[in-house]
Amino acid sequence: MLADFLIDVVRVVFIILLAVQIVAFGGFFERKISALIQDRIGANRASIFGFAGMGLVNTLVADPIKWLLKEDVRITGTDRLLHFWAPVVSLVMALVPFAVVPFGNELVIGDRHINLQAAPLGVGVLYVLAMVSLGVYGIVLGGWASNNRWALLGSVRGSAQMISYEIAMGLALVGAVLVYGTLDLQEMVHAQGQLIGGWLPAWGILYQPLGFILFFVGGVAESKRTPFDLPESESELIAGYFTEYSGAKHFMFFMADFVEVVLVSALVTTLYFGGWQIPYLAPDGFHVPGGGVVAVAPLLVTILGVVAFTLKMLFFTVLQIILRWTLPRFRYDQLMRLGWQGLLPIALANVVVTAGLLLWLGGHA
Amino acid sequence: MVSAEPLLRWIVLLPALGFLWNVTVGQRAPRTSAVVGPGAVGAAFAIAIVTVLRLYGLEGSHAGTPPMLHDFVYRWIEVGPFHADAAFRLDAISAIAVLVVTGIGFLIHVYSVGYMHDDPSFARFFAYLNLFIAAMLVLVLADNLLLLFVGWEGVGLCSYLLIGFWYEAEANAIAGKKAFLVNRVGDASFVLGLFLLVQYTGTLDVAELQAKAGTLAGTMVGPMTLATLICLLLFGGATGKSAQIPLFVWLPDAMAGPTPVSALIHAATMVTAGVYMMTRLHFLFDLAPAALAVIAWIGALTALVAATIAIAQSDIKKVLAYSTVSQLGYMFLGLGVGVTGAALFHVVTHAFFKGLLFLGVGSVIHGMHGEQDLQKMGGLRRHMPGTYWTMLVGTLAISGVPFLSGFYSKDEIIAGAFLGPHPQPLLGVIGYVVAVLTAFYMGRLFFLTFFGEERFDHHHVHPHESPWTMLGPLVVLAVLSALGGALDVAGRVNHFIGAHHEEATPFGMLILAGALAFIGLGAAWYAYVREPSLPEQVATAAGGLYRFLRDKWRVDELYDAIVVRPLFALAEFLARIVDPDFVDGAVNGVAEVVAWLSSRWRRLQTGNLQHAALSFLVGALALLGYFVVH
Amino acid sequence: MSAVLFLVIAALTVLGAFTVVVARSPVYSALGLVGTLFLIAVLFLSLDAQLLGFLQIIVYAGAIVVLFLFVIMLLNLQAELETLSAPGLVAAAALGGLALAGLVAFGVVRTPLGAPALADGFGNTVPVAELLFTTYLLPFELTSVLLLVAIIGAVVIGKKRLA
Amino acid sequence: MTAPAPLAWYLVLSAVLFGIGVVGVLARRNLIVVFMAIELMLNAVNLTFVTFARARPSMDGHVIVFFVMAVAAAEAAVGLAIILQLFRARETVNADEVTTLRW
Repeated sequence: MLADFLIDVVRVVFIILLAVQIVAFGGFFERKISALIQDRIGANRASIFGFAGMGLVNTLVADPIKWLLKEDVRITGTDRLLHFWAPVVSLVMALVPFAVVPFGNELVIGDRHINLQAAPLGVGVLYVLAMVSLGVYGIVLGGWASNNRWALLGSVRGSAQMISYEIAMGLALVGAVLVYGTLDLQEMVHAQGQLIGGWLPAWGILYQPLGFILFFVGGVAESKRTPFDLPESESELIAGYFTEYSGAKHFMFFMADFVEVVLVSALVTTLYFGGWQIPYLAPDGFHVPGGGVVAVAPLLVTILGVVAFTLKMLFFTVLQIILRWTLPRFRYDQLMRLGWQGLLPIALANVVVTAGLLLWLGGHA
Repeated sequence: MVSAEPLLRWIVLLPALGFLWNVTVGQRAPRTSAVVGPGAVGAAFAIAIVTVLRLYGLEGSHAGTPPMLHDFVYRWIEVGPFHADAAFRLDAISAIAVLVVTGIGFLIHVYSVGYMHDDPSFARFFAYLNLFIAAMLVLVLADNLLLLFVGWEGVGLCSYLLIGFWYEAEANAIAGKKAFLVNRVGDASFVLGLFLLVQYTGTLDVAELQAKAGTLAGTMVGPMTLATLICLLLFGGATGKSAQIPLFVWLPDAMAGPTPVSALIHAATMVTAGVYMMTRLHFLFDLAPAALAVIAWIGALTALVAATIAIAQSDIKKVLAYSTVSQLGYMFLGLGVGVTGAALFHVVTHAFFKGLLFLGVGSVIHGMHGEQDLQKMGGLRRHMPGTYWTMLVGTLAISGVPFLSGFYSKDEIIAGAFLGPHPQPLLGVIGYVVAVLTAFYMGRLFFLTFFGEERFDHHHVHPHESPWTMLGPLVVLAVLSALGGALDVAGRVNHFIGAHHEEATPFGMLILAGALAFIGLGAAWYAYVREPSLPEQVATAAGGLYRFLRDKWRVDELYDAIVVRPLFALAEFLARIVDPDFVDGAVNGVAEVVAWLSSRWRRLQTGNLQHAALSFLVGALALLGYFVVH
Repeated sequence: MSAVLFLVIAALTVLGAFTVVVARSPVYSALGLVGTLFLIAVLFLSLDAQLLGFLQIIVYAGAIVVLFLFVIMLLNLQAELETLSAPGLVAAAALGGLALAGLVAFGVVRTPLGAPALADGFGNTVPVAELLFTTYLLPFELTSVLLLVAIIGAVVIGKKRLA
Repeated sequence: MTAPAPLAWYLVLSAVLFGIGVVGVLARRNLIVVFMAIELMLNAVNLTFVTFARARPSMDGHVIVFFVMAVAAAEAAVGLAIILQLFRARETVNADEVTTLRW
């Protein structure tokens, strides 16, 4: 009993820490990569024991500490209650979807089989969509509670944007669900462990290339970062819906955004890039396509899976950072047109074509 | 013995199709009507002959029940146990009527081609005539009283249309209207009779009625039996259609129509519909001796009154009109005293000679350029010899000169009054008086027209003989009028209805009847040819009586005073007082009450969504309460 | 779901519902509604209606109420001084609401309800989908038409000023 | 572990929610709140459906709830569009100020 409970706690803590750590590393990478792109050094001041290369530690530790300790400015005319809860909702709703993200295969310790997924849920995909859709409340309430018209404008923009892109995202997911024939993310990852023709890893990207693009674009829009950062576009709305936020609350909002980036990475990895799967690695070791097996210890296989998942997630996080610093911001009408007249029809077509192909070929992957 | 005979429907359909042709194609190509109109009726006549011959062929083969041809077309009305079919029957009675209607009708159609030659509404005229023939055939052939009533009303409609055929003249339109309205009175009575029949027997089918009629004699309604009441009501209908007292006033006015119409409708066929109907229902009337007595009296009185009026008329068609009324009175007298066969026999002979007379008079009028006043004719026998000779036959026939048709039929009726099943000797005497009068006024008409000096204006009127299309029918009818007495109509009918053969008329009565005819004609010859001044003197001497007769017993004035004026006054009253104050008041009152109520109730309609929702809630609570309690 | 947990959730649900009706600010009403709907979704899960539970959140909390909030913000509706209708209407409403709830509760409590054992997969996606695409295919298609009509209607009505 | 909650409790809760919804529809002036109260009533009914689906047990109740959700979504879209237009035309969203039944 107790062991089960402890295992649950460990699983939850692990995935959250994983996410948050990638957020932290992401913050560092963001600085460094943006500097690289803009041909400057970046984040080079904080040194520990004279070792300037410790910028990593700087962002990992010093930034949060500084941020959390900043004054929480209380503005008159705000709705105190909602002003406080809005960032909390944002952050929580960004974190909870990780519960169904599988970060590894079954871990076998003794006779205990531990599924490396915080909450094995039959309808995982729906759960993710539900939680993501609740994230919008953080933005809406934050802007409204601030009693500031730029903040409110940011909220309205944000809510409209999130609703719009959720649809494209959801429809892209329908394609994936059709292909795998399940809503359970762990089962989807298992399905991607197979090989097509004995040599090509059956990753989702091969079945749903269009779905991947749609989901990725939608996800980036969900995280409200450039080029989709209309809700906070500082050149127009000061800082959008968190104009009136400071200190820890601001940090939560900021972090929620970044967690969403990581979440998108995790989901993309899980849905389209094999999750924790490593090509040719079965539970008993590497199966080289030509024949022959390189035996690997089962525990090691599982750990390798977790590492693979982390690396893949990191890759997509970095990819999003690069995107952010590469692309200019959309205009609002362009944003809406892309969502409703671009992604939505394509997503619908994707669903129809996928369903038609499945019907033709008979059954899912 | 009933045999199916699908040809019967074509007797009715052909004239109906002719009507359709004439109202559609005929309007564009009127000349085709000259062929189609008479052709349709002629074809119907041919089929009628074929079917009647077939009927008579059956007669010999089967003893017992008399034969009958039947044609069921479709079930027309079915309400509960009651039903009425579109079905036709041809038996001894309808066979005679069908032959008369189609035969005489055909002759009159042919005659009309000449008579109406120059009329701008040539096709319309034939359309009406065809429609009339179709309706009359429905009436005659119907196997139930409802279908008979359709024909009954159909001929009434055609009569109205044809009387007012030249509707540009207001008098004609008024005459048509009068005929229509007077007929309505009779029709109402007729319909009441039908209602009672349906009520008490549940059927209008002639055959079924015959089987069930017996029950009607036992039921009393006030002072009379149900049979008597129904018969009187049906007879009421007959008085309208057949122009008997008190509803005969429309017929003389009906002479406003073209003369062939007068001949066809108002002499030969339609006016005998009442007689025909009563013959058809003889079994019913046999049950009601009291009604028969009334009928006999009405018939005799009508004959007498009309004959006296006819003496004093100067319009040649009016004389014939009253003559018709008078002769119809004979027929009802015959029905009333129970000699049904004789009555129908007189229908047939009357159709011959009255048709002949009307067509002859039409020929005279045609030749005189529309002149109708007897006082402005005279000496025409030199100008119109064909017309003269045929008219002579007709006059002798109607007067009852021995061995011509009218002699036989009239004699049988009068003899029946003395010797028939329900004898009324007094009425027989009246019959003889009327016979003298008939001979006299017909002689008067004939002599004033064809003898004496030419009283017309020679500068404007050039009498001429009519074309052959008109003379041909005259000749045919003259032959029929002369020899029609040889037809054994009475015998056939009596055999069919199962009446025992009447005894031969006593020889003395035959002598008397012949003598009376000659007395009447002789008197007329004396007064209008030998001593032309005599009538003037008589008229002056009996001035009051003369004017009374000339003014048609002032019946129109009487009706005007007791019916028309009070009716107008009532209408005036209704229009001035009742309609605006009471009817409108009630209507407006209802509207005001509604308006008042809605001005109160509309406060419920606030337009507020939530008030509407509240009423929702109340309803939901009520329903819910009901379900929870139960 | 244990009785105690149910009572807690039920109390919170009723609290949320009251917030919808009582709150002066439409935004708080909307938040009360979200709370209620979210908790109803939890109740759905406790009734083995997994699919519906998440659909409830996605459709209601994630879309419909967001739409409400969106409109509220678009119209910039503030807290009102006079939130209630005419007193008579309010009294009738309170009375009617009580009567309705009471009647329904009374009617319901009299009917004993068991919680029978369930077949495997009850409330999951597959059986619901099977019903939708077989027995209820026609209503399902009609619903899709309804949604299409609603989309067009909303776009047309909301697009520009009328008249 | 305590005993599970009887299904009748769910129904009572649903009745209470429905009653609250009724009060909201009737007693609030703001049409948007009225609208939300209607959604509340719909959800109370949905809860009843799901409860009975559990009690029978039959999935048909779930399907009906699915339809109710779809219809509610449609209704919300159109209804809110109407309210939007109403506000543009009248500058109000109060039920007792829009009683002419026309623009």
